[in-house]
Amino acid sequence: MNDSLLFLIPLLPLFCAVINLLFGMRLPRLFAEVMAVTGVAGAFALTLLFWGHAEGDGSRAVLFTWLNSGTVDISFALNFDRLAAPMTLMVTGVATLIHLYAVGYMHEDDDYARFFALLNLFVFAMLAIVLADNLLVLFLGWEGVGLCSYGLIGFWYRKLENAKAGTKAFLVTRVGDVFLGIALLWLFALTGTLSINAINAQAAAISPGVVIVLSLLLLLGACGKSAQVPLMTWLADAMAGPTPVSALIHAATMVTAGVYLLCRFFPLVSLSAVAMTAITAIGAVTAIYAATCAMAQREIKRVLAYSTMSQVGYMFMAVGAGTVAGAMFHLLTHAFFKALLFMAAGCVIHLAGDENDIFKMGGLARRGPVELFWAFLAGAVCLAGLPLTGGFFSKDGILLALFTHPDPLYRVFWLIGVVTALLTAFYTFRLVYLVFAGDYRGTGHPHALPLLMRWPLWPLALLGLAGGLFNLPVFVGGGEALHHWYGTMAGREVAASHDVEWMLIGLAAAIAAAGWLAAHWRYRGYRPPLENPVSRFLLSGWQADALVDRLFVRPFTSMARFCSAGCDRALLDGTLDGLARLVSSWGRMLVQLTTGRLTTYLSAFAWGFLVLLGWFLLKLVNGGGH
Amino acid sequence: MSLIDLLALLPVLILAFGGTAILMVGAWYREPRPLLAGGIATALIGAVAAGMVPPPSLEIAGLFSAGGYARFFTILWALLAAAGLMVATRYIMEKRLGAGEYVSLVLYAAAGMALLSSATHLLGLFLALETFTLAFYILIASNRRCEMAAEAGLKYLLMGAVATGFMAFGIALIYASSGTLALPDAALRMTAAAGGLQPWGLLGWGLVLIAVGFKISLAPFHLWTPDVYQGAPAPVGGLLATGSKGAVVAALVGMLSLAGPVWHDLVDLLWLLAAVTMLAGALGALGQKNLKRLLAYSSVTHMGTLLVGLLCQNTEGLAATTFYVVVYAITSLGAFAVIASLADQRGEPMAFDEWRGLGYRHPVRSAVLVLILLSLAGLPGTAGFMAKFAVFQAALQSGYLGLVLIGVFASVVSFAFYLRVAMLLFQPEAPAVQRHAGTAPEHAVVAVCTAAVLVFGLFPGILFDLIGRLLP
Amino acid sequence: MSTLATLPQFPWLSLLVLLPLAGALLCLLHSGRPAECRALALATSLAVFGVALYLFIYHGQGDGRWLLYEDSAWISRYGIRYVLAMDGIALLMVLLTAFMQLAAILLAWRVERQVAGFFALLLLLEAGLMGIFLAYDLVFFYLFWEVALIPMFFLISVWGGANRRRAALKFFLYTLVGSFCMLVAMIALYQIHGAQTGVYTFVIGELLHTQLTAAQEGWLFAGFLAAFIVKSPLVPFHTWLTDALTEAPAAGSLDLTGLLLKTGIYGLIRLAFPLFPNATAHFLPILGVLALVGLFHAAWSAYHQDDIKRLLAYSSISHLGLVVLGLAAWQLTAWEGSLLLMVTHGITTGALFILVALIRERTATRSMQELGGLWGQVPCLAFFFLFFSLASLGLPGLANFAGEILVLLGTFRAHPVWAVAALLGVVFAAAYMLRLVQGVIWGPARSERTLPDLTLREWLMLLPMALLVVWLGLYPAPFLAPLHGTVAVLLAGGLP
Amino acid sequence: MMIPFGHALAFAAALFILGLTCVLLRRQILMILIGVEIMLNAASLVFVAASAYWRQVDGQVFVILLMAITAAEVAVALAMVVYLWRRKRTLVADEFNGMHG
Repeated sequence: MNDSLLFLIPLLPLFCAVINLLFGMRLPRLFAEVMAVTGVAGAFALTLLFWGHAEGDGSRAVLFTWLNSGTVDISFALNFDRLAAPMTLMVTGVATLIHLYAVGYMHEDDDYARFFALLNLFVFAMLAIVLADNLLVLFLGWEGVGLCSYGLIGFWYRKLENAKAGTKAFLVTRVGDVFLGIALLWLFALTGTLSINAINAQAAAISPGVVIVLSLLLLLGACGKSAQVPLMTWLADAMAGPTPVSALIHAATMVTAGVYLLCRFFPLVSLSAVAMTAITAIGAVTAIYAATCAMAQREIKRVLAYSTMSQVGYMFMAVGAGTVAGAMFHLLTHAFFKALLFMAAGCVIHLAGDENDIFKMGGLARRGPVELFWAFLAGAVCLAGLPLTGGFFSKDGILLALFTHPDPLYRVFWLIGVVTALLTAFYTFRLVYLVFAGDYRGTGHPHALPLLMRWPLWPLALLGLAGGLFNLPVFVGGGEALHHWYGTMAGREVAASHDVEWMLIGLAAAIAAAGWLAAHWRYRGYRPPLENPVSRFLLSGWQADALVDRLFVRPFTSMARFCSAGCDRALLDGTLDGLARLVSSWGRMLVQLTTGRLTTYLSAFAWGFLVLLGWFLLKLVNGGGH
Repeated sequence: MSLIDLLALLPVLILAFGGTAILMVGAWYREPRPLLAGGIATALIGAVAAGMVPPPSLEIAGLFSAGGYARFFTILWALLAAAGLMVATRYIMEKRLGAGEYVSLVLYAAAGMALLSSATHLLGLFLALETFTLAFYILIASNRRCEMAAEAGLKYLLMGAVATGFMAFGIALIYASSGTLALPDAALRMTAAAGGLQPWGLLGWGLVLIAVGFKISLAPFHLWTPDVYQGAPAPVGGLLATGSKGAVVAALVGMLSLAGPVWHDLVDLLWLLAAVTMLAGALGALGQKNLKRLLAYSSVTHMGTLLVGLLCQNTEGLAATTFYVVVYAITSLGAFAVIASLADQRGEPMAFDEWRGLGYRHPVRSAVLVLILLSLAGLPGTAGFMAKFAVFQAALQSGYLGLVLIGVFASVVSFAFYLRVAMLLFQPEAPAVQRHAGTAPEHAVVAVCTAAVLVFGLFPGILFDLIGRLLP
Repeated sequence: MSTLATLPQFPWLSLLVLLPLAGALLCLLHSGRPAECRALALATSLAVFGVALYLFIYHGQGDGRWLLYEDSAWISRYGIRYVLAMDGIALLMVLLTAFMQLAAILLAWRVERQVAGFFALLLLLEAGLMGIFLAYDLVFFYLFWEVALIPMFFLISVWGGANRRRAALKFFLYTLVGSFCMLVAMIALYQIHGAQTGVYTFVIGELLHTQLTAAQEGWLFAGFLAAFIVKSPLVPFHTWLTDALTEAPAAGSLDLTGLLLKTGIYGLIRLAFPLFPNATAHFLPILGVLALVGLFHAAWSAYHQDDIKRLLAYSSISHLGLVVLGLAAWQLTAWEGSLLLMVTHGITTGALFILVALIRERTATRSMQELGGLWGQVPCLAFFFLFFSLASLGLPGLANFAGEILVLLGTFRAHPVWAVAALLGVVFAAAYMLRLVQGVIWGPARSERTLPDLTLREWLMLLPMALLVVWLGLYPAPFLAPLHGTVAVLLAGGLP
Repeated sequence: MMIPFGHALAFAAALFILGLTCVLLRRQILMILIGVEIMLNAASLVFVAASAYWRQVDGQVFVILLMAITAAEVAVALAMVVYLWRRKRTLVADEFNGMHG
């Protein structure tokens, strides 16, 4: 097949998005829904169809020249290679399921056309990131997903808080984008190209100091999109959006774009040990930070949001530890189980009568269909890392990579990873107990669950639980399929003795069990939430919002006020007005001479005469001097 | 005086004798229309005579020139008189003034101005100046029912008399120091004069300058201007603003082109005068609430700018000044013609309140007034811009950067007050009352002036070429 | 001078200037019959657009020489000639002018007071703008430069908002001061050149190689700069713009921001830089810093506004800061980016001003505190608002981004710090733009009244702009093509 | 014998200043006019003296014409004075200050 047909993969969702945007409201609802699902499912099918193109060095497709000026020559070009292919498949696949789920989820909402258009547009933008051949196309997708995220978080725009959450998400991620933008400019200045492969190929020629800075810039860019410390504050608020959005954008795909970016530039980033350590450190800090926050959250989706940040932190640690395959492995399994958890959470919220607070739920295992409980539990055990689940294997791979890293500092990161795993298991089961165990504590009336909201959970549950098979480690009899698929792109070979591996697996299992037991002990019977400073601190995400407010937002607004009111109004306009007043006051003074009295006029005459005489005498004296 | 001289003087004679004839007829025959028509015809014939009848000699009795330059201004002032009469028709009839007297006075004034522009001798200069000044004394106060006109007449008269005193004494001193009244010599011989007398001559020129300063409203001799403009009826004001000033400047240009060196000694004084005048006019106009007073102050600025051109002491500057004078005369006349055409039984619209929103009642004339004001301000595309451009160009060439910058500042201020009037005219909230629709002659004058403003703005080459050929 | 001058050709360029002028006169002749005036104005601007489009298609390919050149004697006394010349940059600006004017005419459709005057002024403005972009003689240029001010002055002072008179005077006088400085510098240059070569001329191309001392060049350059910086406007000379844009009637704001501001930058490119290359070289760093200061200052100030029109005014200043930054980088890519950004900014911000006017027509307010929830009430309008806001904040794939990224790519090579700073400015652009969007289209609806959504006329204005924004964002090549040669020549210190 | 030219000039200058002083200090219209006459006479004096000094007739011609003009001017001025008196019953110059500013 022609390589340029690859463009159909991203363009199909785009086409459906545009159709829905333009005509969605005029066409029957069914048509819009079918359009939306078809766009994504079609992309999924196409990805499968084109799978073979990814092997070897992958395939490149050029559509047309985008920008052309001087030495700048940037095209719309796609690169479908071994790194991109699984990601594409995951994005389109998960998106298809979520779209189906969304059809059910939105069936009472009248604004469905905008919703599906944005959702499809998002898939397009995400695919642009994944498939981008050059940084500018990647940037297009990068900003595009930000836009869709903005539009979808604020989807229910009538509540201003939702719109504000969307704005916040856009702005905070845009801060990250600036760093990515700087990296883009710098890379272009250094290499004269924006093609990612070309840049990676030339990376070795760049001086080490610059590589460190470039890597850190890319890292900061990734932090923005992936909600890593310090640009993490937006993700929890982003839960204001509809649940399918949270599942697709804020769990499975967009937030992992940062990880994907770092993997894409792994040949560049891995040149600098400092940068790699920084990536790991960011991941570690975020992982533990988010895990602590998740323990105190009261809203079900916020718990999941913090857990997402925490898990993405693991992926960063994986990249930092040098294993792209490990990072992508966790990325994939996480996408499955986290999407599952969100979708299940959406069902839970439906059943609880649009109640978000887990302390006002309980007993849902009996109130709702039992399959929901099992689906949620499947996601939860993956998240908690119970042995043999997909999450268990992928997380364990990362911990192994950290443990075996030659740099002793990575042991600290490993320790953080282990502690985080414990916390994760704890808050996951806290969630399960509070939602499903005991008696119902809320007052809401359950909505009926449409069929379309229920059955997409199963494929995901299956993928999540069995996700380990994708990259099953050798020592448990697996073939490390993913690792081999990536080949040269997989990063560092993580090698350890089987003893160490078994020891770590045992530890992981023990930790997961410990977390479960702790949660079991604490939450088996319902107890009201703790009200102490620590829990408030954790609930507010370590007061990060307040800190940002004080450090950035308030100085910015007062700067804005100064520029507008102080500088422009008072200083510049004041000066101008002052000048105008000054000139007209001269005018008034002069006009006062015109008194209307003849004697004044005559004396003016005389003054003029006197000046003449004076000048004349001066002339005479000077003339005499010569 | 020989026949040749008389023939050379023909245009002026037509104006003067025509005026006298109309005065006589008017004593018996009081119907204004024919008298005015006769006056207009006389002025036009005078203009035609100046244009068509070639002078047998270029010099008249050693007092006046009959060269191209003189003839050009003779035509201009005669046409101006005709226009002035056309604009004045309704005024005369409504106020029941003596048409004969009015017409003859305007024609006399035109004759005086024509003579002044062609004077080559201090005696001729003095006589011509007095001729039209006397006519104006009467014209300004011609409406006996108007309080302001009387006051304006008094002010102009007394100030004018004092100026005459300065003028006469100045000329006397020049004569004393140089021994001649003929123009190039009076100035040229001064440098060669016996040491003791030279300063007297210079003082004499200074005194003449003061008198001239009064006539063309240079600061600080300008204070009468707003009062007189306001008090004089618009048709007279139009003549006063254009002809009386223009003729003096034309005479100055003629004098300068003949007698350059003396100005050398006066340069610093003229520099100061020009600067002060430009500023005083512009700033004075800024706070005005009366259009005629505003025009008065604006004329002060313009005269300051003219002086800059005169200061340049080269053909470039003189050509620029001449161009400026012509353009200013036409533009200014247009402004006064618009005012006169709007006058009705309430009088002329003067106070800003009367102008507010007038653009919606009389769109064409208001638009024309805006165009004229913009030309006065110096908007490119209008004649006023080319005039300013020429003067600034000449001044920069002569190295008067300081004056140019002052002129620029004055221009900015000018734009401010002209535009305020323009805004006033088209201010939507308060539509003004309906004013007079104007008569055909008034419209004709306005139309001609407007056309001239545009033509000389877009194709100034016509006028420049003419001036280039005429300058002595 | 180009050899093209000798070839007989149809005077397309004169037509571009004279057509709107004739249209204006015709409008005045039909005063009192609004319908005819509207039709006349529309027909005229359509014709102008047709001519511009024709030139773009058939004369748009060039290797840096003049695409079209008309020359005839005018005021021979001062060596002033009637020269109209079009290079790639001028072509682009002409096209933009013709396009925006169509939108402006459509936007002015609903003006009820003094229709003939309004349309006549709009067309006069168009003639002036065309002249500015095409004139190739200093005095001829100056003529249009000033003449374009007059219609804008009256548009603001007669049809404007509550503080219109103050704003109009401020606009006029402020720019006038700059223009006069330029005039003096022009004359001085003319004389210096004349004294050196004996050829007294105002034709730009001939003045190009005047030998100037450093001091002379500095002062003359300063004179030109005064005019162009005020017009651009660079901070701190920008306060006239915020007032003027806020008070101007809708179509006036559109022309002011979309076109009139561009004349300042165009003047820099066409006159100031080529005429004074050494002074330019010295001044570029300062220009860059000024541009950056403006970019940030305006972005911050924009965040503090409540009046959406004023906010957009500041956003214009901020964008133009980026344009000037690109010029200051003196780099082919950056220049082309700047020029592209001039066009795209004209369209996006112009469209936003149109939308503000439409919102104002419907809700009678421009205050963000009183607005909100328009998405629910007028979805199509709100969609366009969102769309153009996103384009304005530089979303990739839409028009502004293409220009911005070229500016940044080019600037980074020459001045990395500038480019990084400018990128930071992008965050602030997002901040004020999103605040605007949030305040206007999101949130609960502010009135129970049902508001009418876009009419056909409004669709006609907005849809072409939107399509163009997408086109320019994805495939700006046709618009960059005429620039390549011209910009290369200009950067080398010459003129075509 | 001739009076030295310098003396004549000095005297005329003094006369001129006197006339000017009169113009400036007096408030009555008539007195101002008289002051002007004195100034003009000073001019005449210079003309006559200079005419004698340069042995020319031009100056004397000027004086004659000056007289004529003065007469005309006075005629107009007196008519004006009468007219003003009728209007306002005063001849103090400063009383006529209806227009100013």
